Amino acid sequence: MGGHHKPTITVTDDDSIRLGPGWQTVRYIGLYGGVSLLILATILGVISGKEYLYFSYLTSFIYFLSISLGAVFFVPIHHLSRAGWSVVVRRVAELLSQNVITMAVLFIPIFALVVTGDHTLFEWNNPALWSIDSPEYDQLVALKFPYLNPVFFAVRAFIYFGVWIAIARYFYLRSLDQDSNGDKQTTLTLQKWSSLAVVGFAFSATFASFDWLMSLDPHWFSTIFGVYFFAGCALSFFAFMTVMLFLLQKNGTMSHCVTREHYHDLGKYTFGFTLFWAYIAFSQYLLIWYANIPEETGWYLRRQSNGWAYVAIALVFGQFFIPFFGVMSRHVRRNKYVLSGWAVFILIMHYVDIYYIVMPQVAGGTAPPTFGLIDLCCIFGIGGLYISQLIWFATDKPLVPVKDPRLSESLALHNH
Amino acid sequence: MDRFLFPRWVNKFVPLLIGGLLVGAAYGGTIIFVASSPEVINRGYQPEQPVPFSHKLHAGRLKMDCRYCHNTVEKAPHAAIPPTATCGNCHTGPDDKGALPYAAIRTQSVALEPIRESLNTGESVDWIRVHNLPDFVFFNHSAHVTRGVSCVECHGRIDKMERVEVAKPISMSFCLECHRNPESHIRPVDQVTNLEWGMDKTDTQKLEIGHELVKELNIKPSTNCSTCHR
Amino acid sequence: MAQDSNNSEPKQIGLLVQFDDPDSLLVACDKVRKAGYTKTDAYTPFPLHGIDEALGIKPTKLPWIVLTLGIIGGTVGLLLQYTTNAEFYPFIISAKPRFSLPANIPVIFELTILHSAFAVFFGMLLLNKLPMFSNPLFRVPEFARATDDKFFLAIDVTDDKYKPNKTKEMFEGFVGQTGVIDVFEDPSPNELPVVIKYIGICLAVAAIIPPLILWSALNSTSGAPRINPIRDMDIQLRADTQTQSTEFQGRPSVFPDGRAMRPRIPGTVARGEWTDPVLLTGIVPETAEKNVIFLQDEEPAKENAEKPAEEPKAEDKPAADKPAEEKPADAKPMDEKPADAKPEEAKPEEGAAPTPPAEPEPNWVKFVPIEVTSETIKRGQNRFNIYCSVCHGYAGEGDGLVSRRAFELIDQATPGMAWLPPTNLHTDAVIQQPDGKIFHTITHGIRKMKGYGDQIPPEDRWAIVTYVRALQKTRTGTPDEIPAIKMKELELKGQ
Amino acid sequence: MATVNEVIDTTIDDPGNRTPLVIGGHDYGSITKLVCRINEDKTPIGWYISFAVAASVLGMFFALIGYLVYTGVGVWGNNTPVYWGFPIVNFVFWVGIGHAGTLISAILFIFRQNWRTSINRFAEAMTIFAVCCAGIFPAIHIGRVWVFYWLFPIPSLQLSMWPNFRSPLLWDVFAVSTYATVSVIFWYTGMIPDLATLRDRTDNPILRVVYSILSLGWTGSARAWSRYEKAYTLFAALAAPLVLSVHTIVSFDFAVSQIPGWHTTIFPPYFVAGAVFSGFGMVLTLMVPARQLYGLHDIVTMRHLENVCKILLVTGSMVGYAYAMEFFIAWYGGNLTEKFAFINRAFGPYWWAYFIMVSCNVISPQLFWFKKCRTTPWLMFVISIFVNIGMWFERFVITVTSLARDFLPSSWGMFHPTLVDYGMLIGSFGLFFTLFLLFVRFGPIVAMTEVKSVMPKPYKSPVHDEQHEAEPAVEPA
Repeated sequence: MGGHHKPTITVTDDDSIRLGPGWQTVRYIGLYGGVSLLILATILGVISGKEYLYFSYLTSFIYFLSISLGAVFFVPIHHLSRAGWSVVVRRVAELLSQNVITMAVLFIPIFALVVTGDHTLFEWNNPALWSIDSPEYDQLVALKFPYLNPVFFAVRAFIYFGVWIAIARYFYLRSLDQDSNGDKQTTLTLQKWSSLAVVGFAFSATFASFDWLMSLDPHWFSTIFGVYFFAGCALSFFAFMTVMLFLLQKNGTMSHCVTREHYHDLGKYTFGFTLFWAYIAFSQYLLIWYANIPEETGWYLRRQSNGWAYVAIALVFGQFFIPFFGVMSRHVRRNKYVLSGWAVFILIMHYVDIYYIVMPQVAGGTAPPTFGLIDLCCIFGIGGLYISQLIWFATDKPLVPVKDPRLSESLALHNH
Repeated sequence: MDRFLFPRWVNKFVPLLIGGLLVGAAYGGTIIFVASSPEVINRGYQPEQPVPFSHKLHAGRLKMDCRYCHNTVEKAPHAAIPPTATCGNCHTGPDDKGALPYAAIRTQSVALEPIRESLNTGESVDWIRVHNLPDFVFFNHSAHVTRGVSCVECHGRIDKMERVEVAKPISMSFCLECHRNPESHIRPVDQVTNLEWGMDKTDTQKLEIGHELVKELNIKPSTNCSTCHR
Repeated sequence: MAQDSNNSEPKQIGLLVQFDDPDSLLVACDKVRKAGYTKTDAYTPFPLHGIDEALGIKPTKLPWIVLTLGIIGGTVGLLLQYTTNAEFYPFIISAKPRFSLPANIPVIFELTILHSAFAVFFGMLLLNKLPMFSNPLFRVPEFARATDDKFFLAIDVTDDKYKPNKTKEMFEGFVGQTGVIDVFEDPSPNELPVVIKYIGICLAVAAIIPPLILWSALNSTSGAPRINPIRDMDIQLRADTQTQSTEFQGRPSVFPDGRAMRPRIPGTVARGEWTDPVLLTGIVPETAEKNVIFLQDEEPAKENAEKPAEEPKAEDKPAADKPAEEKPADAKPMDEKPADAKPEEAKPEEGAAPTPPAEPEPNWVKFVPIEVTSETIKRGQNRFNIYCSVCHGYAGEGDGLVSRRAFELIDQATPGMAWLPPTNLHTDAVIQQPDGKIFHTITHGIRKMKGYGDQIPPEDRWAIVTYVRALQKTRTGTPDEIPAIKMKELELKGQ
Repeated sequence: MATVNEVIDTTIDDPGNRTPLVIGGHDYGSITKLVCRINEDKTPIGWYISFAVAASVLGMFFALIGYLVYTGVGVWGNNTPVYWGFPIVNFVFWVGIGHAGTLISAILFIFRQNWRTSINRFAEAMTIFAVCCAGIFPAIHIGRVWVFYWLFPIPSLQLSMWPNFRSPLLWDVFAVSTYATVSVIFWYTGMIPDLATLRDRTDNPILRVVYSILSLGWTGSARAWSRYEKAYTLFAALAAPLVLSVHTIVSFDFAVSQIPGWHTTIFPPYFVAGAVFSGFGMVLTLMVPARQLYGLHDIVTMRHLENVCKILLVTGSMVGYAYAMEFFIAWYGGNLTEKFAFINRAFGPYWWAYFIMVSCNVISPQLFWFKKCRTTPWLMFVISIFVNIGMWFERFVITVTSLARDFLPSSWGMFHPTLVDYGMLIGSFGLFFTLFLLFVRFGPIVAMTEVKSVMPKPYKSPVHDEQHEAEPAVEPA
């Protein structure tokens, strides 16, 4: 938008920018449903083998965490780039980012597992692998002991959540402050801190992905893995935002201030990150496939045998080709119904993506892909809690930063 | 306003020019493509030899076997250009006393003078090599001749040439064609020097024979670079 | 404003109105569209947003062109790699399959982009009808600022709604207009200059020449060697078989005498090439102590000799040339030890008749000193047909094609003919010769025949001897010499 | 014409109001004059001097290429085991520089960063000239330059042979040539309206014919603009992934192999970030003096420079992130040769190159955290030079240290560049600057039309009230 467009537009009075009361019902359904589903999952896990439960829980946990991490990244980037178009949707992103707190709570089971020395989930947590006298001694794991040990793992988890919660809370609370006092200086202050926040996010998200995903196979390594994880975070975040805005508008919230122009932009980002994800995923695959070094290809080999090849192909098409052609058209991106449909599709594929990273490690990589009640319980259990907490955060808060100095620019957004 | 303005016809001329350039590019490409083809470049070398040796007479009419002269062809990579001594089997001249020690044909022929001189002096006749591969290509005659690849495959109907010329487009693609489909290019090993073999057979029959021979002789031509470029 | 030319009735083709600011133009455009004009256009120094709606310009088809060409580009990339690497030039390298998608994606991607970009560029030009160098608007002096800071709205006189005065009035009434200008037709010639046509014809005619040259090159021979534009490594610094090592690229030759390789030193035997002298001479050395002498080659080695030249003992040589010697030898001592698989030419087992040699005669080998099988005889036949049949004829009757040709020439009174009829191998004289003697003849020649020792390796010479014997047997043999089992086979065949 | 030195500090942020992208109270006409002046006024003596220097360096470059072609690649220091010496380093260096232009025109366009309009033309030209320099090195590195065409899939009946499409070096051929082609037509498409402006302003008949032909008869018709803008958007959409792919594929040249220090999966995005970093470094190197010399302060404001500095900071930090990841994974992966390769980079015989690289690439741009540094032209010029040096050394470190110390200690060796190596490195700058100076002299170095479309409205419109009608209202989705 050029500097010569300066219409002053504000959120009109007849536009509701707060959650309707109906959402509270959803909140409680989510909360109680979520808790009971998780309990059900635990029971099922105890019956059918806890290893599958752990992996399934981790998959769902990472899935929802990645959406919130996308938000933790988006909010500072919004400030850093002095973006205008996204002001109107920024509060929704801020609320999403609050859910890292929820995810921190949901991390406790995993944390507990590692700290108590359980090694069903993280193979490296087995002391037999480190001690040179043991018959199971694994030199590579022993080499990595300074990094892959339960204490340092726990410390790092604290740091990651600390960084994320700090970023999420700081930007959210200052933004809420601005809602009441309308201080322009707030925008400048947030812009200043955003750069540090992005740096902090980059390293914490990278190492979190190393800790929680890459170290599932303690032999495997890939320098690009952090970027790969980040691509998934951003993609799922934009898709989730689209769906959320659609649902909010469907229930009469923000119906005037969020226009098809904003959907267009969200669509562009969804499209862009679909490409970016494919680019990173392809780069990682190609380099490992081409060099064909056993310690690296093993990871992909496991994911191409025992029926996992179908999941891989599903990802290639579902996470790239189909949405690529689906969201390519400008007309699709400008139609919120169609775009939200695609966003849901992308969110499902993002689950498949995480599933493809985590689940092949079950039973040392010999298990074929399965999808059962435990998985469903984990997804909807964590998902229910995620949604209910999101509603809880959003209750009684304006869903648009009403006094942001760039709000009128965002409201007047016009793609050309 | 005295500024330069293009006249109206330029608007007609520009599409013509663009079309012409496109056609010209296609034309030029085709010409270069055809001109660089082995059929044009590699064939047709027919140098004049110091002695007008006629393969048509010797190999054709007199039905002398190729190996009578090129006698290393079955054992060596190189199909030797025969020493003058081989010519001397029939074309010796008088010895220093003027007597003719051996049975000989055309002892007074002017054309054969270089042969007699060579026999007397021991200096080689400077034959000009007709089929000459680049130095980075290694072709082994014995490997081919003893596996049923006839002389005619690469050299053409030498027995019909008064003066030898390069009759086949010997290029890498030419070699590869045969290495990829040996069936259609081989014949029974004892018929290798029979340049007329197969004239009475259809292509299908020859192909059948080829398939059998490939099996029988276990022919698996390699197309690896190092097969020819060592 | 008006055209300042003195052309006879310049034809008006349009009307222009000039604005100083874009907003006024947008309003005017809107009005013109609402008034129902369709053949309108605006000219601005930069793209104005909102003008598409104001003028009613429809969205362009360009994205569809680009998508189509992009898909074509990707397909071309895929097929290019598949056909070239998996079909035309199949080749396994670095353990990658002939065709593997991951490795082919980069090129597919690049070609998709390349084709799409061409589609964007040329599609845009084509849709805009560019390049168009001559435009009547360029004749309007004020219009030069359409690319600078002025904004124009134009209307074509062929528009249905166009009324000369009304339209002009409407234009003059626009808010913010700074001039209304008539646009006249370009008076310059519209016909292509003749010279261009002639150039075109000349080029077309000239285009016939290269194909003609190619055609003649295809159908003619040349004394000049193969054309190779890039002769990088065609000629390398090395000595090939039968080449001279003359000066090359300013470097001295390998050996002063110009040879690329050294001849063997006389009297030496290469490692692994020692052969039983009997095999090489056909003579049983009675005087065993003289064995070594035959190795000493008095003559310089012939070029490319691939074996030590086998010479008979020095004392034998003159004897061999004496015509008298060929008569004696009576018996036909064929020793066929392992005569299992024998065709009909098989000889019966027969005690080797000891031949008392004439005094000057060397001690000829009476039997072939190599293992004789049907393969040997076949080999002998093959070699015989190559080397001997040219004079002696395929049947050994001394009527080879070369001989016949020689007599033809003699009949034609060709000068310089010194030809004698070759020996008929079926004469008793030959039949009675010991094997060693025949071998010797092949090696060194006899009377007017030159020796073939340099051309034929000793094993082959012995094989020829066996074949000569077989040939002779076809004339002297009797049916009862055929083994019973072979006879049966022949009977079965109906012979 | 407005005064050039009107004091507006464009670097001060007012969140409610966007800083104007053009200052100095310009109107459309004065922008045209400001830019066309460079082409139309008398050429300054400084240009001639620079051109003479650049052209003589270029002459040396061509002479050296001639010498190389005549003699063979032995004139370089390339040896066993360092088969890839300066030529590849220079190639990757120049390709990297060639990333900024397309990035500015495409990716910043997609992100609606309108400040790009003042510098994009400039940067695109730089891109193309850098790609020219880059293209020369692989071409001469093949030794037999005259068979360069073998790299392209041209049918030949002689060999019936085709390039090996599984080789990353061939992908490079496709990537770089596609990139060069697309960049040129993208650049040219952007110039068409500006060339039309030059055409309409000049009275010199020769220049007029040249500009007429180059501008293809552009009139600025609204219908043409409509398609033109769509084309430009499409170009941007195509060029953005393309620009990523180019350096990605260059990184594949290294990363698909198994040489320690090369086979690292982060190479693709890391190379791209490095390329953008070096490209923007070069943009700054060229823009700071050009802005000064040609008085472009009103169009290329301090805000523009500050933005470039910020991009340098971001990409420099991304490169730093990649260095850190490489080091961490080299340890974490547990592969001894890999670990050694990285330790060797930092503390081996080429430690100096590594420390030049780190200090120039990661440390020096950190100065841009301070606003003072982002707004002081001479300082950013100095840092941009450091960035150029650092990025050259990055390629040197990657190429040479890994080759010099591979798996087998018995095959270790050192690389000693020859005078020809140095000469060619310097010579390539001659080519770059010669082309660049020619462009500055004869081409429109600022995209006038684009600047006009993003500048503040210079006029009080007489139909202001009616404007809202024409402007489509914000429509609810």
